[in-house]
Amino acid sequence: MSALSYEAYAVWVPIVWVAALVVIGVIVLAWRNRGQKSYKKGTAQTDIFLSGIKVPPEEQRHVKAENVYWGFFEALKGFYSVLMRPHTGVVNDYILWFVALVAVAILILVLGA
Amino acid sequence: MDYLVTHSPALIVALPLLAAFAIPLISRLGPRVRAVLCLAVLGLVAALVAILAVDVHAVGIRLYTFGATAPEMALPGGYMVPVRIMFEVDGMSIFMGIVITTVAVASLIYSLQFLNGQTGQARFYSLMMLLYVGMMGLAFTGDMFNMFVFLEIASIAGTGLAAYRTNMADAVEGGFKYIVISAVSALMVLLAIGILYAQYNVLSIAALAHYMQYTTLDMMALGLLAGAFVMKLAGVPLHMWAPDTYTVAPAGTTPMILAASYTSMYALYRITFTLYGGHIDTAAIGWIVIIVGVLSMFVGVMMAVHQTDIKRMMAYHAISQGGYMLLGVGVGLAVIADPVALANYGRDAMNGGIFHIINHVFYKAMLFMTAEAIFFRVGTRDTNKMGGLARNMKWTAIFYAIGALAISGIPPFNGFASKLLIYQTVLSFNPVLSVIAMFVSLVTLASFAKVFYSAFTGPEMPGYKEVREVPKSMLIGMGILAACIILFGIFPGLIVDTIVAPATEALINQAPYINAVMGAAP
Amino acid sequence: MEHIPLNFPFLAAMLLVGISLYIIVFKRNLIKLVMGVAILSSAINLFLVSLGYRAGGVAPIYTDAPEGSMVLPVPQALTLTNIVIGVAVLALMLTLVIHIYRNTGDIDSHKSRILKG
Amino acid sequence: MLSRIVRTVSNQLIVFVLIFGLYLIMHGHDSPGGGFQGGAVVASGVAMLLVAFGSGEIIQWLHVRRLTVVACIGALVFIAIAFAGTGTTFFYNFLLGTPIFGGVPPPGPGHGHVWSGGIIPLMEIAIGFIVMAGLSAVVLAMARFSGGKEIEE
Amino acid sequence: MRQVVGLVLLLILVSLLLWGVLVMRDFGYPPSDMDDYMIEHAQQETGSNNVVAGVLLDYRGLDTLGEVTVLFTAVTGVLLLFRTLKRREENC
Repeated sequence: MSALSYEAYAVWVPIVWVAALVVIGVIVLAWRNRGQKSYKKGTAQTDIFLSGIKVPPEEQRHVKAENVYWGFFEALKGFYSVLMRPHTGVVNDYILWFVALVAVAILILVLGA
Repeated sequence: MDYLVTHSPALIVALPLLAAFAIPLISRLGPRVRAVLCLAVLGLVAALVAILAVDVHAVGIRLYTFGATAPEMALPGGYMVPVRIMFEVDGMSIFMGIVITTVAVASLIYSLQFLNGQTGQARFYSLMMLLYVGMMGLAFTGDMFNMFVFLEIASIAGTGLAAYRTNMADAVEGGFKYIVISAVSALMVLLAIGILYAQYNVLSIAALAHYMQYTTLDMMALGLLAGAFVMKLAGVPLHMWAPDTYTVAPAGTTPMILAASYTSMYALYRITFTLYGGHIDTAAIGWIVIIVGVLSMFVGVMMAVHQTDIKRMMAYHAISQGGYMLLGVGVGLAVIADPVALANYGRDAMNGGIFHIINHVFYKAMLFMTAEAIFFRVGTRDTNKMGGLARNMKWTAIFYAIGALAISGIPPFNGFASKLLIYQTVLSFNPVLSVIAMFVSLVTLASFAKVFYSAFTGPEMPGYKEVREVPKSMLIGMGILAACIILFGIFPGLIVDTIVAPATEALINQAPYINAVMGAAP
Repeated sequence: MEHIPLNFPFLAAMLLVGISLYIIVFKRNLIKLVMGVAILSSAINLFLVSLGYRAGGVAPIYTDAPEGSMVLPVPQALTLTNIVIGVAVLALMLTLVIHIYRNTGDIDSHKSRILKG
Repeated sequence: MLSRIVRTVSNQLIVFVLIFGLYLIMHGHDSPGGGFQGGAVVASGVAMLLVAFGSGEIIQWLHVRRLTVVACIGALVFIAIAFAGTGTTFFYNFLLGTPIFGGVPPPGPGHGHVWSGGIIPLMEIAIGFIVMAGLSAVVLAMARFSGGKEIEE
Repeated sequence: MRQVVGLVLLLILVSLLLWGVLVMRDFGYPPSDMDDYMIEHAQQETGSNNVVAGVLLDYRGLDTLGEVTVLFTAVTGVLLLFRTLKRREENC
């Protein structure tokens, strides 16, 4: 058994981190309590204002999963079309990749030996 | 007690096998009896694994020869070649045993209420036990052909479970893909075993390592074995079956199939380190492992961000996290011939890679369980259709959040503990790799945040107002794993010292493994 | 028995491995794919059992028949094991093909792919 | 269902197939044969009946459920014999030298006898039951399912 | 394109395997330490005249247990997949 683990990297002392998290939480809560007390639910104060356009009902306001990070995927369109091409879902292709990798691996190992 | 310690390697495999054979008969007495039997057997086996772990960590390698006059008698009297099958349990084997047993217990508890009212339960539990037997046998065995047999048991049982929902076209398709790639890779393993047997006329791993001449044919066998096991552990570019199969497998079994693929990773390590250890060009092999690892990390995570199917996204993350393990152990393998680098960072890199196995299996198993809990109540895996589920499924949302933070490497959860080891050590080896690893972690967090945002938060969707929390047994199954995640995150040093370091030591130092069998031979 | 030049049985087994891999990679019919896996299994059985052959050997069973040096018994045991495993895998594969046909009405591997990307 | 000739012949032939299969199972330890081979022969007999009579008639007296029970009992007997050796080691041949199956054949060539082999003949019988019941169940379920009917749970 | 690349890689793999078995030891002259022990001792240690049966059920008994388990697993799996589904399950 070796003497290693986390003493060599004294970045990670979990108890300290947990304590730090608790302290941060307390500070956040304290900050929150300093907020304005005159805020009232259910009045015009909490209504959504969308430049005068009629606000859609609640169910339609939800951003769907495929729309999250839309810009990211739009920017990387070329990359993703390359990445998607091998993922054909055909079982023959899976075995073809296997044959290819084994052929290359054996070639490397045999030539290296 | 002495009896238990001596015979525990055999009993750990044989008792669940006995239960698997008995379950179709026992279930005639009712589902309650069957559940009690399953839990009792797995509990007993878990106790045996604990006993064996203590023994292995105290004494060293535990040898069990089947059918000999004494368990330690590997070589027949005055003879230099082992003729019988033996189990050799060292630090790495027992580490895998602990991982598999914990996941199996959690999955079984989770399945108890998940399956209520469905047909074919008796055979389902039987196959679950058989899958457990296959994985444990693969982790414990010291014989090449026996490894092949247990690999097949695990594959066939996994296929039966993955295709459980036969009325769904995708489930059957995922099962078929799994059995095809398992059959082909297992037969390639058998071909490699045949090539090795042709030259040395032995089948025991220790004896093969003892007699190994490192000829061209041996290298060919190494290529076949490595290709087959990389296929089974879903490393890029042989990963494409994994999302298909993980996605369709029913709840309790996805973690088990996941654990089965990491058992194949164990087999890969066993072969590269123990069977071929020491003499091959370790730097080259190590770099191959590192490249496969980095590719897995990158491609897996980039594919995962794109997914909208919740289980498919998690499956791609499983591939990506597998890359971290390969990266850590690959760095160790690349510098194994250099004692200074090994002491400086190689050993810790391997610790990180191996520690990541147990961490990843735990949180990914829990994440799969939460995904299946959503499927259980909502009836879909498509995240586009979900929304506001946290209002009614509070515990599931909490467990999902714990798992998501753990997989992204946020302190104080266990994912951070192992990822920190990997980042630090890989930084000393090659800074670029470390940066890639951190970037992958970032994208991981982004993709899990996306699913958390679109599935759990937001307004209640009209169809899901009546959704309730999942039954208790499912929550208990997830809770066990969540407790492990938090504990491992808070006491990482303890875990690394007690179970991970012996595993690393067992991999780096192959001599004890060989001497346990071939000690008497010249 | 004379010395046999070139390892013909081994070569035959490896050719069968190649043929079966060709079938698995290029045939789109799932039944043919299953047959390819069966041929691969048989090819490896042939390889294993020819590993154990000893020139002029007899079957490894003690009988009243005339003696000779026996061929190796272990490859025969391994082959027997692999035959049974092959049967098991084949049964499961065919079951799944039946289900794929029932669910999608097709056994073309390029058409029945719901899971991709 | 095939013609009357096929049905009559297979009805007579099944007896010989069964006897041959049981012979292979019983004599596995001293002549070519064994549990797997004998069990497969018996299961092929069941397949022959299935072809001759059709699955509708066979299923009336050969239930999949009963076959499963036979296979389970065979497997349990097999592993129980292996467990019985744990006094020394798992799979230890503890019956060798005892009155039951304990005979040790003289070294060198010679015809063996049935009462030798220790646990081997017992295990061969257990394997024979698993294989014949298991393969028959698979063939029966496949025939039943491809005929459009599912097996009973 | 896929056909050509696949065929070339397949040919590389097969030719490597063929070359490998050509340079392997001669057919019919195997090294036989382990097997000679079994041939010599099978009658005394296992009590069976059929050495293959002795290997299968005594020296390598665990493999046979695994083999039986594989068969049992396959039978269980096939019967699980051919089960009758209830109406409730069909819907989800």
